[in-house]
Amino acid sequence: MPNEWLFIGIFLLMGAVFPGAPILINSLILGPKKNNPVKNSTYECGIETVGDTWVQFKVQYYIFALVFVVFDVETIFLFPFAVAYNQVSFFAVLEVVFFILILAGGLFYAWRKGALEWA
Amino acid sequence: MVPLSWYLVLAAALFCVGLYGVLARKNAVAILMGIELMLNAVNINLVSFWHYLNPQVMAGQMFTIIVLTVAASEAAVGLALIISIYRRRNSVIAEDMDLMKW
Amino acid sequence: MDIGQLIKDPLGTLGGLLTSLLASIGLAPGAIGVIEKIIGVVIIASFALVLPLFLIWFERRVVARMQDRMGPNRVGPQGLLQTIADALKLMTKEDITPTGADKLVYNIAPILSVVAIISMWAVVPFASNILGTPLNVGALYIVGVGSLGTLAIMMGGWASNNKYALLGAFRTVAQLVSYEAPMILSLLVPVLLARTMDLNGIVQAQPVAFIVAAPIAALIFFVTSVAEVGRTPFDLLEAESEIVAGFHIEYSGMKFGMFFVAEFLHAFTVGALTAVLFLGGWRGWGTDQVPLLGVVYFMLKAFVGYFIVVLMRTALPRIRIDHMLDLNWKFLVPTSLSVIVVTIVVDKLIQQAGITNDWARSGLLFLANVVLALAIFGILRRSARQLRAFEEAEGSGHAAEHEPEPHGQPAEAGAHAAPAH
Amino acid sequence: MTVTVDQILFLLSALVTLGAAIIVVTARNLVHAALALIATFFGVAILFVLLQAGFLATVQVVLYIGAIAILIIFAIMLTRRVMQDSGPQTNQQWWLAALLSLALFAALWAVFQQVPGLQNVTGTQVIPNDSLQRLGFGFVDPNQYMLPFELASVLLLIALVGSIVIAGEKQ
Repeated sequence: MPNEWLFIGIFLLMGAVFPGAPILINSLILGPKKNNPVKNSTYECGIETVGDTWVQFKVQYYIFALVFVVFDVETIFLFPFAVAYNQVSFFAVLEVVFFILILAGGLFYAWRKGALEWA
Repeated sequence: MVPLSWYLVLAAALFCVGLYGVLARKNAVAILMGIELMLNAVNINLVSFWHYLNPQVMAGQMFTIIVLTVAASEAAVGLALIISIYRRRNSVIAEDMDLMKW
Repeated sequence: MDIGQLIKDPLGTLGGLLTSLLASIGLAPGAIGVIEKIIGVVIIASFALVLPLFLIWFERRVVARMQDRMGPNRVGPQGLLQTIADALKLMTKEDITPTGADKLVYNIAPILSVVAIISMWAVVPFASNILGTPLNVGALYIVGVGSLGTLAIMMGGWASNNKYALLGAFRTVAQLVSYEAPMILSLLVPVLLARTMDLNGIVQAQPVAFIVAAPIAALIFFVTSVAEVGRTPFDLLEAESEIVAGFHIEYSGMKFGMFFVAEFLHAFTVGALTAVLFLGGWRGWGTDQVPLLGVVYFMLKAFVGYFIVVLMRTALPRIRIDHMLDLNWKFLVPTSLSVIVVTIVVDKLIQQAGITNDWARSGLLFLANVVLALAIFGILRRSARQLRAFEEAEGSGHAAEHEPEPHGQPAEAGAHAAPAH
Repeated sequence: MTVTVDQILFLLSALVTLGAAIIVVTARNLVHAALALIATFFGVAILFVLLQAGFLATVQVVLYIGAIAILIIFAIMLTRRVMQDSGPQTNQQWWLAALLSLALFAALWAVFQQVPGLQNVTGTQVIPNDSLQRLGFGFVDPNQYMLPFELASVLLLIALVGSIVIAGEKQ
């Protein structure tokens, strides 16, 4: 396994230890532990919470995530191309422009269709 | 060194777990998650064959990226279908979607 | 040991010293490598975690000055120790877990949010030979660990079992996910110009800082990164007047503190990444002789970026959610797509024409950017005119039906939006 | 037989991947299943790193964890009451499904035993340093993968248009 990734792996592990330690010190050693049902109840504007934690979400949230996923995948294709940019021909550049234009068409369709409106 | 067969066995196991999820789960979203597991198993296979057999040819990685694209498209359309059905029939249970049955 | 050698290559010299020291104890070379990596990780990670202590003080002072106040000035010289006092206070607070919360997810979320930001520093080059690790996919790695932060917010909001938290988390994720699209696209431009994803390689490819060759991409990257942090004007996730505090409403004590630390560190990381990608990172006068100077240049550039983020926070009001999404999908994404198209075509033409001078190449790309910017302004002006004509024709009859404009409206966001039916 | 560091790392990440995958298909709470799915994706990313496909590992994190998992969680929240999931999450044929999966695994195992010399394939191949450049070049080279590359964009366009039509319809 390459060395750089070993470093990243150690970094992720240590990155979890560093913020974890103060949290543990706080909750196990220094912090007071005086629970009562009212303190532990979920926050509301002063009255008791009614019903379960379920809010009817707009389908809009999903649409935005969807358009994002499509553009994310597109960019994944472009990153290796950017690295290989020196070796590719002008024809290849036109191919990539075509690739981007097809997806820009998708964005334009979503826009016209009103899928990008919040309200 | 890790031999190729270890990766293949792992991918086979992951695929079977995903298959179980697809066949046994009631919730349509959970079925979709099972499909994602199966696609990941395929990706493990592709990348390990690339690594062990001929790393000079990038076909394995190339295929993996195409599989990722398909997975993303499939998740997008599949979940859109599930949301649409939920809004019409108020259910995400796969067995309830039986309009085409007679 | 030679002092000159130490100044020239501090990491290599000290590393070599350490290696020989550990080898003399009789450790295997593999174990030595791992130990050295752990030491490096601890140094970078603790630097990244101590930094917010200073940043929070700095930001409070700057914000206070902008608002004609004094800011914290009691604890220590100029109030420098204020943050440490605050941290100590947070340490002694009670740690409350709300009833019905999903314990495991609830506790992982604050840690994950810090991990996501700290891990970005693993690939940031401080100087030509002082950096965590030269990862050949560095730029994409930044995006990847950044998306872990989105996940942390989602987990925290869901696990709290609170309506406000869930609502805030959803808004946040919608915002972060939306702004990630133009961020990745604009990140592609420096990668294109440098032909590498390694951040140190990107810095080395900037004899002329990329902000000259790609000003639009730099601007988009900066704005979208600020939106990713969730700072004012993009602080819809916290929107205290609407959803109380958003996803971290149920968190107390150090767990809340960790979300706080993550936000401030992220704000500085935005400055650092902008410095690396567009401002030439550690490049500066005399870094060839004394690479250590690069750290100074890099930190200065990063601080300029951070200072602008702080000024934006004080000066701008919160943007409305539909404007925020319009700005993203109808302006930033199309613009960054066209920047990529222009950059790949023009840069290839420059390469085919055989122009190798850095300044000539940057100048030509700059010209292309100017032309693109003029075209975009033209389109914006035309659609703004159409919108005004549409509103005048429509608005005279039933003006009362129109939503009132929010005060301090972000003009550029709404102006070009196509009229909704 | 000595166990090398590589093998330990492989076994650990395989354990994470498979364990999380089993949680995905058995968890009663769908959000837990989605979070376990993310853990599976992460495990697969570690496996990609072990296979020296660093780019794919990063892509796995960016795309699967950063995008597809978020999409799935959104869909769960849109279609389901959040905190509790009542009743069994499996249908009546779950034992049949389990049997079938085990049978498939056994069959694959048997196939692996049949392949001669599979045990001896170890990573002796040299991984090229410029694999990223090769990949990027292959994408746009007409003699290599230009067609899949352009088809991918068409596929994405169709997925985008289709899901907007399906999900965005007014009730």
